Amino acid sequence: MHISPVLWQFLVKWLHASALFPAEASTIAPWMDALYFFLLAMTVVGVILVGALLLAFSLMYRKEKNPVATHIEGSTLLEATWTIIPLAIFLVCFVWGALLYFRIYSPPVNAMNIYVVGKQWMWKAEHPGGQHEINALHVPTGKPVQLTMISQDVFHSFSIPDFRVKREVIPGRYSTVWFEATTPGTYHIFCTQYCGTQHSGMIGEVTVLTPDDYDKWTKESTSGMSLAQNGERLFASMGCNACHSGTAAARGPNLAGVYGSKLTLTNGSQVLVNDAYLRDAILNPSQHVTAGFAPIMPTYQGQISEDGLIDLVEFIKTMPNNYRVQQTLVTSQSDQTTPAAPGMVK
Amino acid sequence: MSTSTILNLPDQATATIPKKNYINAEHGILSWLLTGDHKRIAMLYLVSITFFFFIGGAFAGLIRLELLTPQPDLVASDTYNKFFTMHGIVMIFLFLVPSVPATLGNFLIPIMLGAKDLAFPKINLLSWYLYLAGGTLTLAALVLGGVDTGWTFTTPLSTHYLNTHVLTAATAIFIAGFSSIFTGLNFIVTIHRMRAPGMTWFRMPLFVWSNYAASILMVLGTPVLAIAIVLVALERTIGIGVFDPTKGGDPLLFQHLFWFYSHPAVYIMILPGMGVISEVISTFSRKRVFGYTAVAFSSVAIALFGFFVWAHHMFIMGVSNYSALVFSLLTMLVAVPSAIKIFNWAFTLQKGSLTFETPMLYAFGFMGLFTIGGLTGVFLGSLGMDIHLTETYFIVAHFHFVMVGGMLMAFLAGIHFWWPKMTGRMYPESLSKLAAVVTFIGFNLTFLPQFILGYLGMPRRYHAYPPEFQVLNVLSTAGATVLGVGYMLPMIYLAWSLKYGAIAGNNPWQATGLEWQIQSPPLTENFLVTPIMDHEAYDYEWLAHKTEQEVTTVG
Amino acid sequence: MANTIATTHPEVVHGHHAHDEHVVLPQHRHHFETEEQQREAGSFGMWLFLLTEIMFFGGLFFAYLLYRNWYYPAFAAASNQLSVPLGAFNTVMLIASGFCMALGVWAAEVRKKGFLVLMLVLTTVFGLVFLGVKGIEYHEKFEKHHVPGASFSISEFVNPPIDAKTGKPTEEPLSPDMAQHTQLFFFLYFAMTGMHAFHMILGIGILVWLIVRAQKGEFSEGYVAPIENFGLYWHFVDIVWLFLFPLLYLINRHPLH
Amino acid sequence: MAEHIKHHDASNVTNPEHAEHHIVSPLEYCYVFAFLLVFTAITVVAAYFDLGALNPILALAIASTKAVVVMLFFMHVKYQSKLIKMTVGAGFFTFFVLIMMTMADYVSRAWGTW
Ligand code: HEA
Ligand code: HEA
Ligand code: CUA
Ligand SMILES: [Cu+2]
Repeated sequence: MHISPVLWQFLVKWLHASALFPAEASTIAPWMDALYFFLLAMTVVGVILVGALLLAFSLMYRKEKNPVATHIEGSTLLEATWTIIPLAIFLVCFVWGALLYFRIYSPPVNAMNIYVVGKQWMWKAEHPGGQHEINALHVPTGKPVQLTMISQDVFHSFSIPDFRVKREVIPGRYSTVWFEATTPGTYHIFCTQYCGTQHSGMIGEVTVLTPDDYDKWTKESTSGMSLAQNGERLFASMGCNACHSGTAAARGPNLAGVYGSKLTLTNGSQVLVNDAYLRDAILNPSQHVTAGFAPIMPTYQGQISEDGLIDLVEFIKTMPNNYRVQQTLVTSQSDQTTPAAPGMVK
Repeated sequence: MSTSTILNLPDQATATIPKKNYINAEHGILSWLLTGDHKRIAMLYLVSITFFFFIGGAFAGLIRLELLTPQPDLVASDTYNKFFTMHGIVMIFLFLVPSVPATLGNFLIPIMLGAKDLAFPKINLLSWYLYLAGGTLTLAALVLGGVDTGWTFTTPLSTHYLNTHVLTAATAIFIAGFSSIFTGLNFIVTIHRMRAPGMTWFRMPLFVWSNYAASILMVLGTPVLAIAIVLVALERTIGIGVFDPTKGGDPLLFQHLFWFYSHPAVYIMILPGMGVISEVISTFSRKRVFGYTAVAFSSVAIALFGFFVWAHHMFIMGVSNYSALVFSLLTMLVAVPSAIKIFNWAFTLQKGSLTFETPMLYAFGFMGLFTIGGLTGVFLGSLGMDIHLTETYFIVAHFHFVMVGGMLMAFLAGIHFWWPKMTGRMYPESLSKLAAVVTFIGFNLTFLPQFILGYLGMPRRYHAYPPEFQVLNVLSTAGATVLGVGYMLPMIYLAWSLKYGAIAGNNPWQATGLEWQIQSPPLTENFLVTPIMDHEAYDYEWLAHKTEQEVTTVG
Repeated sequence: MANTIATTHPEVVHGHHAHDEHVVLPQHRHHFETEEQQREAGSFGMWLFLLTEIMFFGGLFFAYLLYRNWYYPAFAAASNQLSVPLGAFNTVMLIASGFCMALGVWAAEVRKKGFLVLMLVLTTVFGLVFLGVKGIEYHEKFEKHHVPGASFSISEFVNPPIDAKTGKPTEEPLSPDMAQHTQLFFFLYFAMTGMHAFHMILGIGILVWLIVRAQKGEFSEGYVAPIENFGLYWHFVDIVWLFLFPLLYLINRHPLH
Repeated sequence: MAEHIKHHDASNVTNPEHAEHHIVSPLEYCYVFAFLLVFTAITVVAAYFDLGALNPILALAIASTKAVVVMLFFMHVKYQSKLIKMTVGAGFFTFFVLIMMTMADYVSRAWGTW
């Protein structure tokens, strides 16, 4: 925060120490808190105003002092005052809140992506480098982190109060949230959407590490295979490579470099290829037929888990050319460790 | 007459309860169960909603008891989930929605309009039976093993993942919904068609206005809840897929339909309470409500705008960000009419001649607590803030402030205010003042800590929580105990007063409403002669004049 | 207020005089000042009830709108499974039934007892024919495994039957994932027409009761409120069908090649 | 009917929501009946022509016209008090709020995150 950092720090630290206030552990937290203090001030002023009116009138006009009431019809001026002033204040709340909402829900382009799968009743985090965590999440300080989240069953909600971020984890649809942690330490992860019996057990810890520690952690906890490598294996074993072979005669469109591009579909509409699009195109291919191709792709609904889909999406995302695809076609030995594709995180 | 009260009771030595009144007009249990008299139906409702309030309250007690410690030690987690689900369902659908309209509204609206009954007495009775059927089914769901969906029935959780008695509870709500549709319908027709000669729209008491606004919401909103519930039931039984993402359905569609009702429902809950506050404030300041038309129209404005903001319950749940923006803006607009009301009530006190009987104390409680509750609603309506606060105890605190601090206080204000009219007897004043104060203190102790808990991030519907939240939770539980005592007291002394209370006479508060000009308890047909309204509502000069004349003619 | 027929209404014996100034027919409820007030209250109440019905069907209509936009090909193909001739025939039946109902209201207003009874009977008959045809249609869906649920089959949409004359499929084949969504169409079809049929069955129940009362001459002496109000209900049910017919049977129909 | 109109109640006449009871003639009903049948025929026939985006629009327009006619005449709305007209209006208004505002969410979801 720019407004008098010293005072702010003092206030927040003091409140936090007396357990009235959560830690400010992300870049967004001070912004959220500023709005909070504004709203709090509005409430305090409002309540004091109403309270003072009640108290003053009660003292001044109680029956002992004012035995006979004086008739007053009303006052347009006063009505207008207490229509317009609250309205103006509320509109400020709206604009301020909307700006904050923009910030929290539009990840910066350079954010590193981590996938989160929610299911009754655990969180699974999947780092692109292949690190898997359950009910835990390791992130570095000073780097924007985007979470791409999906639920395997019901609505969950991924919440880190100390970062002031939260987003619903929806069945059948990716949702995203981002943050940039500032202070190393461990913080709560809660599932805040009621999701059945063990809802209150669907908790975890996010561990914020300095960049160096984070590097160390990624090296130590890698499973040996990146998500994209898992995806590649799936790509071959599900037979995707038969059609999406990248050759001129292929029956399916070439997937290399497709991520982030604009596609024209058979029905003439243009779409941006992002994670959500890729996932949907695998599950409901007939609604996403690229122009020039026949709707022959079978649906994979119910055949791939959300984790598998994430692997595939990550594979397609990081596929610069069709070299690996052709390799898999030739050797069909996709399960051997392969050198990581360039551009992949760790 | 003491200078600190307007209470004006007849001479207790000679006073009697009128020989003929609606209570003793007929005898026997059947004469109650088959009655068409709106006043008797109101009493039936009063008894039944009180019963359900204590059921809901018992669950609240169990919730707070479990949350005394961070560990999940009192009950298993699915039992806890059933607790808050039953607490929510019972409190909302079986207590708060029917509370003021079905008891006080039923009793008073025809009288305030100068009519002999509601337009459709049989439908009114039917409403009560539907309510009872809904209540019985809820109890059945409870006895059979409970439900654990939460009162919001979120799909696909409720449709595919829970094997508790969702269907029973859903049917219960469906039926109770029709009870409230019929109540609303009855009120609207009565208000349009049954007004006494001279009772123009702008001579109606504000209580009638706010019930009218609430009725519109009941009639137009509740059917959407009904269809949403039918779809949930079909999804559960035959797996139709409208809410099932694996079959191409959209689970959020349910929430759109649910909140299309349930947001207006919160105004169904608060508006009649606001009506009570208007009556009480006016009576105890001996003045017409400041800005009568503004207060009347703000009720209608709340009802109208109430239909445009439902998606503020879904801000982070996957609605498009654009529509979140629109709904947030509209949420800010809907908050304004409530502010208008609060300030008009406050200025009603100005230059009044105030006394502080129990109903007035509750009304003051309402104003303070509703202001806090309402303004914290603005926190939630502010998009960015809602991200952090949604689904935490902040929300729990918000809605208890408006529903318990606001509406329940208003309900108690109304019950005390009209108790002499309904029963012919006064409640004991000092005990009731004590109860009001205890309730106020207990309430704040219970729910203020929850705001802090919410900002700290404690999620709602949690059976166990991290130990650092314990202190505030202990405070909250302690408060709930005090609050429980505060609610038990009226139960006891009101029952006591039925037999031993002072005889109230026609108009103990010297209030202006038509209901105060007839005997207490009223006759079955309310008025011997159809009244002719020739003055504004809250015209204390008219009342003084009338009293003077009565004194001269009698004396 | 010229009229001064003293009341002998059983419920107002405890002699208050408010009623003495008004005509009191036997069906006049004591809490209304005038019979006219009662009639207007009744019809207003009925209208409010219809409002709730609009909102009730509104939820279903919205679900239809949403999924039709999402899964247009599936909805088009599934809609083509419905028989337009049967649907159109049923539309005519309902319109005829509504027409008879309207005439029935008129008959009651001008106090023609015989005609009223006849019209009510015709209304019922047309309504029953509608339900019968609906039953036939439901039965066909059942045979073709188009009832959503475990036995639902998408084979007809994935491999449409070949037209003997042209040698081409009668329909564009759907891919399996899209074909799955025909189930949503059929569910909405059953939910909407089922809810509609349910209202009709209720209505026919009431009609039978009204016929019996009309036969006794209860509605041909100036007391027409029940007939009028039931008419409102019946026409409302018609209106729902007027939308269901194009939405379910026609809107997705593309000219067959 | 005609009989009790002359016992018009003074207290009720002051009620602006009151309208005279109007009896619609059978002939009028016959016109309406014919109108509905003709429009049913049109809508069925129109469905077999490929009009592109106009197909659903036309079908809904015809359905709405028919519904309005039924309401105005069979249901006597044309001869009812303002109150009843407003009631009908309120119903459709709320219905449109439900449809439009919900649809707004679904439509704008496709616009991307922001
Ligand atoms: C009686 C019930 C009631 C009432 C009246 C309200 C009133 C309001 N509510 Fe509340 N609400 C609930 C019951 C109620 N609510 C419930 C039960 C839930 C949770 C449901 C669940 O998930 O289980 C909820 C949840 C809820 C949410 C969703 C949160 C979430 O899930 O993320 C939101 C968001 O916008 C919200 C907002 C509001 C607003 C803006 C008002 C406004 O109408 C408030 C207006 C009032 C005022 C603003 C106070 C008066 C103003 C003044 C005196 C002016 C003061 C002076 C100055 C401005 C200086 N409420
Ligand atoms: C009208 C509505 C209403 C009312 C009056 C109340 C009243 C109270 N509520 Fe409730 N509450 C809701 C509506 C209401 N609530 C809703 C809608 C939810 C959300 C549910 C959901 O998430 O789905 C909720 C949820 C809710 C929670 C959150 C649970 C969770 O998320 O995990 C809590 C926790 O403190 C709580 C507490 C209380 C308390 C202490 C009271 C007190 O005011 C109650 C005081 C009354 C008494 C204490 C009764 C006195 C009677 C006795 C003492 C007799 C005892 C008898 C026996 C024990 C046999 N409520
Ligand atoms: Cu997952 Cu709560
Ligand atoms: Cu709301």
